[in-house]
Amino acid sequence: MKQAVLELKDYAVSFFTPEGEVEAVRGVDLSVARGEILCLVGESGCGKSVLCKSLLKLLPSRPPHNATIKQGRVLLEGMDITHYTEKQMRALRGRDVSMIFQDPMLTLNPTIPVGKQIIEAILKHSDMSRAAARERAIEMLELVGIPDPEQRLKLQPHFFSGGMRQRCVIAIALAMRPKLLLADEPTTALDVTVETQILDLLRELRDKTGVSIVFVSHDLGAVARIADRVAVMYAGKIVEIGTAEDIYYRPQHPYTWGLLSALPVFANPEEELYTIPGIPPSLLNPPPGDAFAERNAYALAIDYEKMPPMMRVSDTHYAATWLLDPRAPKVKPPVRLAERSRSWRQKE
Amino acid sequence: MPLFSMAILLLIVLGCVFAPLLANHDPTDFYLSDLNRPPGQEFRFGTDSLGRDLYSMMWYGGRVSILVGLLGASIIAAIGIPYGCISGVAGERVDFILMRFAELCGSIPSILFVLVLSAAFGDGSVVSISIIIGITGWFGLARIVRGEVRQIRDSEFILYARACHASFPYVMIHHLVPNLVSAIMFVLVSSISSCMIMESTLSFLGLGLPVTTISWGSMLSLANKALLLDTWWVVIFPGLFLVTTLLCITNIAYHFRKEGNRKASNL
Amino acid sequence: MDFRMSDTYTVHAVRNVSFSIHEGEIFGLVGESGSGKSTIARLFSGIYKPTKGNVYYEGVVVNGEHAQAVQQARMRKEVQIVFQDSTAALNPRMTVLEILEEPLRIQHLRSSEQDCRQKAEEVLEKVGLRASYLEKHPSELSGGQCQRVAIARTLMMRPRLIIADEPIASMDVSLQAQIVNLFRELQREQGFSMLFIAHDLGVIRYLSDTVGVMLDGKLVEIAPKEKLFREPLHPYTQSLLSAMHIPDPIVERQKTMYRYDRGQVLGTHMELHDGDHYVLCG
Amino acid sequence: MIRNHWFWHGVLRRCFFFLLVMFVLSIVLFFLARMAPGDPLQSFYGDALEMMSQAEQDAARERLGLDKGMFAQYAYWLLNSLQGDFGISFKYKMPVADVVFPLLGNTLLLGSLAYILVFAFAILLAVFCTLHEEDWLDKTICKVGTAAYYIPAFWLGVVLVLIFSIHLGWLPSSGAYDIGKSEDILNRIQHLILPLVVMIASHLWYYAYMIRNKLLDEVRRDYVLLAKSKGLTRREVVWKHCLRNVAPTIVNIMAISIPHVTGGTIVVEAVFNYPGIGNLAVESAKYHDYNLLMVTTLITGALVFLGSFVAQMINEQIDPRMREAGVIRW
Amino acid sequence: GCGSKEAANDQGKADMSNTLVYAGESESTINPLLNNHEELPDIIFSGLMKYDANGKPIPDLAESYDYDEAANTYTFHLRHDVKWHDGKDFTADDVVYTYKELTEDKTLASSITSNYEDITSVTAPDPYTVVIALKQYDAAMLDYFTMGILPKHLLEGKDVNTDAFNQHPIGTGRYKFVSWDTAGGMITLERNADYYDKVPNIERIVYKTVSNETTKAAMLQSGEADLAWLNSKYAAKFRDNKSYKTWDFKTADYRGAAMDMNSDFWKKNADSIGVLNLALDKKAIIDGVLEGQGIVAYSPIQRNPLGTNPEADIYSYDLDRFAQEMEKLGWKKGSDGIYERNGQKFHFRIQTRDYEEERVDIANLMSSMLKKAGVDMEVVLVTKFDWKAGYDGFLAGYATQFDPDMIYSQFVTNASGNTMHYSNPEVDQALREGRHTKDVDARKKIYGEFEKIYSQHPGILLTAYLDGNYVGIAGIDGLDTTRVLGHHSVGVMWNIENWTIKR
Ligand SMILES: Nc1ncnc2c1ncn2[C@@H]1O[C@H](COP(=O)(O)OP(=O)(O)OP(=O)(O)O)[C@@H](O)[C@H]1O
Ligand SMILES: Nc1ncnc2c1ncn2[C@@H]1O[C@H](COP(=O)(O)OP(=O)(O)OP(=O)(O)O)[C@@H](O)[C@H]1O
Ligand SMILES: [Mg+2]
Ligand SMILES: [Mg+2]
Repeated sequence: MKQAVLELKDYAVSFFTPEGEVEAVRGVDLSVARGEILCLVGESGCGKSVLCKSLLKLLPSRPPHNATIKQGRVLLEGMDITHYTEKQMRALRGRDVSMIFQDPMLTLNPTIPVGKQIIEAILKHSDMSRAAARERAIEMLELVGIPDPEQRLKLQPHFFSGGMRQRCVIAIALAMRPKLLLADEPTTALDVTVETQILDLLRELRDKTGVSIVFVSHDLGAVARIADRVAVMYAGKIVEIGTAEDIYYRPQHPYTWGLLSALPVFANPEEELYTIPGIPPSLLNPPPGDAFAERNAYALAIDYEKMPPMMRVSDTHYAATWLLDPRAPKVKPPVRLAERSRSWRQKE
Repeated sequence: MPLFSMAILLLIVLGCVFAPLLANHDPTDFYLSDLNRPPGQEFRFGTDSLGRDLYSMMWYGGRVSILVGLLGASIIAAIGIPYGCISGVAGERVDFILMRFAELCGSIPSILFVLVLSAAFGDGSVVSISIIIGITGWFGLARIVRGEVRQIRDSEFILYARACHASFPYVMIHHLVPNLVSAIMFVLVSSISSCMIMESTLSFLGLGLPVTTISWGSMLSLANKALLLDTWWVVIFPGLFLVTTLLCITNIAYHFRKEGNRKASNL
Repeated sequence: MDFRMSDTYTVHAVRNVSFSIHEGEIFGLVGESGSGKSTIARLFSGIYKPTKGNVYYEGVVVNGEHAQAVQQARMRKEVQIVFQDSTAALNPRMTVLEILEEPLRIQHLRSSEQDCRQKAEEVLEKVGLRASYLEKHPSELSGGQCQRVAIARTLMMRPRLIIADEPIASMDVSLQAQIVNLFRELQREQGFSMLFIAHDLGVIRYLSDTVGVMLDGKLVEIAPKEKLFREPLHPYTQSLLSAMHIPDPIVERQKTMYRYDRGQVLGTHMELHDGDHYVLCG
Repeated sequence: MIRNHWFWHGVLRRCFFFLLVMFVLSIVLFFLARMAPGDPLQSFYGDALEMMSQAEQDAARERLGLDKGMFAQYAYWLLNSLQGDFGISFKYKMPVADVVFPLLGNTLLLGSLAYILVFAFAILLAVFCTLHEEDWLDKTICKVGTAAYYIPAFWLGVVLVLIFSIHLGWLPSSGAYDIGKSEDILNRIQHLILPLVVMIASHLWYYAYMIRNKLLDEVRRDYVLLAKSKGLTRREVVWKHCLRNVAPTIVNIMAISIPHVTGGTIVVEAVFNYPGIGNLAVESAKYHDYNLLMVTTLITGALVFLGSFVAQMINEQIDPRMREAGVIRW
Repeated sequence: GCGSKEAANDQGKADMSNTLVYAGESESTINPLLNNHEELPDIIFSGLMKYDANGKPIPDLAESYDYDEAANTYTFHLRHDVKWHDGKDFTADDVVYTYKELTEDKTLASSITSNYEDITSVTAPDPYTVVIALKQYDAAMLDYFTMGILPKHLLEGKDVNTDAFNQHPIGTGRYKFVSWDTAGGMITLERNADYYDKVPNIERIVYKTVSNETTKAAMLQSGEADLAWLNSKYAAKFRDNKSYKTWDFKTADYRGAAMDMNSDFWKKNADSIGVLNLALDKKAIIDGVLEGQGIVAYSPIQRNPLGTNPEADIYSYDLDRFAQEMEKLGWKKGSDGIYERNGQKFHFRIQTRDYEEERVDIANLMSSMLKKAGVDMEVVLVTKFDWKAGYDGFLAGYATQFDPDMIYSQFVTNASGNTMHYSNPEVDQALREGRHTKDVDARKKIYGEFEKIYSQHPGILLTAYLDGNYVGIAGIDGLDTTRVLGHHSVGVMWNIENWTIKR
């Protein structure tokens, strides 16, 4: 296996709020290899954004939102950055690790010309001259596929369409050739055609620059297009991780089943869409056992008591469910899901 | 809960309401044998250079000042908020005209307004002076309200109300104002103070309340004289009461403005 | 529909759009971002006034000089709108009860405290929320719950037409499924018509009866769902369908998106292709 | 090019409106001033008015141009003013321009310095509070600032004079400069320190607090995250990004504050016996010195309107979104 | 103003050692015709006559004068050595011009013109002789001839009211006007080296225009001014301080509530003004407000050598007597403790100018004392007196420091300064007689009689005569307190040529 760019070991992040401790990330083990695109999927509020932001230490660290890394370690290219100070982190941000956020309308500063926002990122980490930085910025805009970069450099984000704005954000993120790009739902606010373009762009950039990407999304369709590996998160934990094929064709965790079943793409209009029953657990006082147990049709008694460990399915594929325990009764994935997988492959 | 502020404010307000019970001297009387007495047994806050008992004046003066402050600020709010809301939601042209009008009024010296208005309601009562102060003081608030309204006027909850054909007053009362309050609270509260101070300035200029009406503002203007006479108590007490009262009001107002769950700073 | 942006230039947000929504029909509207979908939704709900052309409700003009007040008033009551960002569509200073009462209050239909409360409880139950939510503020609710409240609010008025402007765009898969189910259920139960705007073609295909495709302020294609998905005619529609994601890594990775050339795709007039399939040509 | 063209178009349009507004203001003032009770002849003649016979009074009125109908008077005033003749001041018995212009410089100096300093400090303070949001530092500044803001200006002025001129003897208590030192900048600054401190103290927090609140909203926006993820420091983010975005608000606040700050000079001029047009404006209103009143007020009015036009133009340059008008018609 | 720049440069070089910085009131014009009770016109201009230490008129611009009793004409023989500050010669034409202006210009914004009503003609038979003819003998006329003379060559044909001359005066007096720096709030004067009489010691006077009493005191304390007139409370602060000197001048300046006899209230109730004196503890007011710097007032010419008739002092503080008298007059106390008569409350409103603290304090104290006795005197602060606004009176201050005839214009029916519309035939009679009598003893008797008559039916509720407290740095010498000063303690500079200053 290639060397890991990012490695998380038993990583946990909590918010110490006046109401109590919110355990947003609860013991995550993860590694991202060089040039790999890892997708994080999971429903809203499961801790995907917190995970990404905490890696860059961008979470609010003052009361009343004390975010702290409760346990675990973060290794960036083998270097332990868990306890880096704000100053040390600043040196990393943008140079080694970059981040893209969900809404390009909101993440670009509306009053500053796009070019300046890129140049700023470049100048922060190198002692290039302003002119050289400008050249670099133009180069970056070209790279992300913006026509006429020289003219557009001077324009404020207001004059760009949504897709172009997101390209600009990507250009900013990649301006210093970081090793790791954290993309937190970068396409959710865009329409399908633009989304596809951005996805392809990210893939292409990975190929060209060798950047590793952590791609967060809850759109399983988009993930399918871009992912090398997929990690499914639920209530602050990774419940299943594997290559894209593993997750889409051989899902093991009941939650993954639920997610895939709920997709409307091939649903029969005559029947209801499948929904996962119940609501996600509060992370303020997470249940002791498997957080998904309550919504899980296949829950075992032990699910309510003890958290399932990561169980190996194959070399690349792990899932945290007691169903994989040798002692557990054998359950088949939902019929519908199985049928659907079959039908996809037929189409192919 | 700002219990401390509430307690102090309550004390002051009760003191003013029950001024006749608390006061141990006639606030309008001149005790000519006791000029410039420092605070002591008989004159608890001392006397000024004409022998007036500051302690008694304080409670009676508070009545007038607090009344003028609250009444004036209410009038300012009652004019400024709807005006700002109308201007904020109006089209470009109407907005332009309304704002230029407010600026026009704002650039005319308030003294002139007061002269004209006091001829209209010139009975020199507390209420009429509050009205005058209110009428001449709403322009700034209107502009700030307008700015805030512009930010929220295209919010979807307002669009929904519009889609249901809600009238402008409805939208203003149910949607605009509640969402404005925290943004303009400081301006509102500070207009209480500016009303109180305006009253004192006006009295001092002979345009306000009759000299025999005591207010904190008129007591403050005594400070001017007292400073050179080394009678610190004449200087300190009215200022202390005024600032304390205003701080308490501010504190309490801030508590009740229902700061919508503010998300965490990204900084 | 034009937007005047200062005096300097005008945005033609929507041009020459005509379509109709039939009784009990779900009309799905898809299109590029910024193509004018929301503008159409707002035109329908009376928030914007068209600069040209007319909006008809049950065959009667409801805008401009010839509008009939009675019909307009009826439309106000019977057309309800649901927005994309449900948290923004609910006044953060109001409780759920107040929010639900609002349409009644505005239309002066609010009878008694008791009735209202009861009605609100009923409606909440329909969208799957407990009565205990009545006293809560939107900030205490999750996104999905907020959207349910927004939908409940429309139901307070017995709507004949619901305009849903990307009501599920900001949700995750399982929530989307819940809301889509809810819409479908309610629509079946109450028989209202619906204009459903979405980006996700999967949802459109699942939910709607007729689909309209928009590009640059124009409707480029209207067809019954099956026809459109089977046989897209307009290049943009084709491109859109080709971009539709399929949750299958192998298929997805190999699929290439059909790119269209903007200059060529826009036409000037709608043409009937066959039966009820219209496409922009010219 | 096109932008430039529209820019000048905007300037021209605003100039036109400016003139229109000044015209309206002059009308309003003219009639308002004459509605105020009191006889302008009294200002001119003082107690001598009493002994004048009716015929003499009428003659005097005629000479002062007070006999004609109001509209005629206004037309007369307007015609003369357009030629630069603003009439004579009744109280000072000399041409208004001679009364006002020597003092204008003083007030402009005091006012503009105070204005600049108030906003410079307000921004500094606001940024500082934002960087330390909810810290004890921020909280203390908020409390102290509010308390300071509530202290009446005239009261503070007197206290400062007592301390710094009388007891310590460090700074002069009054005037704009010492005898024969009108050109001496240091001397002028010395005289400006106390007035400026009072002006700043009595305005600073109001604006600092408004800007602080705007900034606090701003640092909750998402672009802050992007900026930080580029590696910018907190301070850089606030100074380079957030502040720029609240600039339109600050500029607006600055425009609104012009009458507020010029109003502040009135009190300060009185307390520090600083010769300026603030006092003049009040006097002219009190003494029915119509011509003087018109000029002093029109100057303030012009500042207010210019300020607000400039603010709009600046904002449109800073933020292109400002050019858009809302579309929902009410 | 113009000229201030060069002046400033000059001053920048000059040292301040022989300069007096005087903190005075704010000024709008310097013209003896327009503002007759201020310091500056007095030292920049000079009149035909001037006052000596005791307030007696003696020749000034005139070397001597003759009076022709039969023809009622004064003939002034002018000095030949007088030059205007601009170097032009002073001649009889200037005098003629000035008096013509004063007597013939009906638009003149001056309150003293009625003093000159008796003048029938002013002529100049030769450049150094002026003949002024009167209708009849006027005892005060010599006093009035102290009025400063204006230069004809600068003013003829111009509007004296508004000419720029008023801000750039050229006179014949002891000090020359140098510059008026409005932006700096100061007027600079320089001694007139060509003065025909004693040239002053102090080289330069800087008159700072200050609008506020506190500021004057503060300036004195911080060393920004050398001399100022302060109110008694502020002056008291400087008394024990070795670096300051205090001069307490007597003044003829009284304070009292003058009633407007034309008001509805006093038309009906004029008989009840005098009795109010009984309810006023004037001594307490003087001690309270004035730190004892003043005397109880009972007559409007009490500080005048021809006045002060003790028989006129008929009211002393006595509340019992007050009650009795009120009953006699038919007043009954109402339920609120305020007297009523014929269904009307004893309530009247007096306007009080706000710019002088002592006035306001005195008015307030009077009001409070009357209130206790059952009379409601409402005090309304105003910026300037408004005679048409329907007040029942005003807080008056007036001084008769020179000839007692100065009160003529106040008390004679329809006279120019009779703002209270006082009218009493006996008073008219007495004052006319006093004006036209020559013999001093006879006049003293007449004015004594006036005081008695007047005190029976006063129009002014007199309260106190104020003393004039001047405070200056210890290095100032030469102020002479023999002179009784006028309204607002004006006249302190009467012997300014003798003053010296050492820093
Ligand atoms: N500042 C905060 N204070 C307290 N709790 C927080 C804070 N920010 C996030 N959380 C909690 O952390 C959990 C994870 O949030 P996060 O934003 O990572 O979810 P997410 O997976 O990114 O969801 P989405 O798909 O909606 O973006 C949530 O339950 C949320 O309530
Ligand atoms: N308030 C407005 N003022 C000016 N232009 C506007 C306004 N709202 C929308 N527009 C413009 O009108 C066009 C159509 O916008 P609309 O919001 O209807 O698009 P949309 O299809 O709903 O896009 P999305 O999918 O992003 O919601 C866009 O070009 C937009 O810039
Ligand atoms: Mg997220
Ligand atoms: Mg939209």
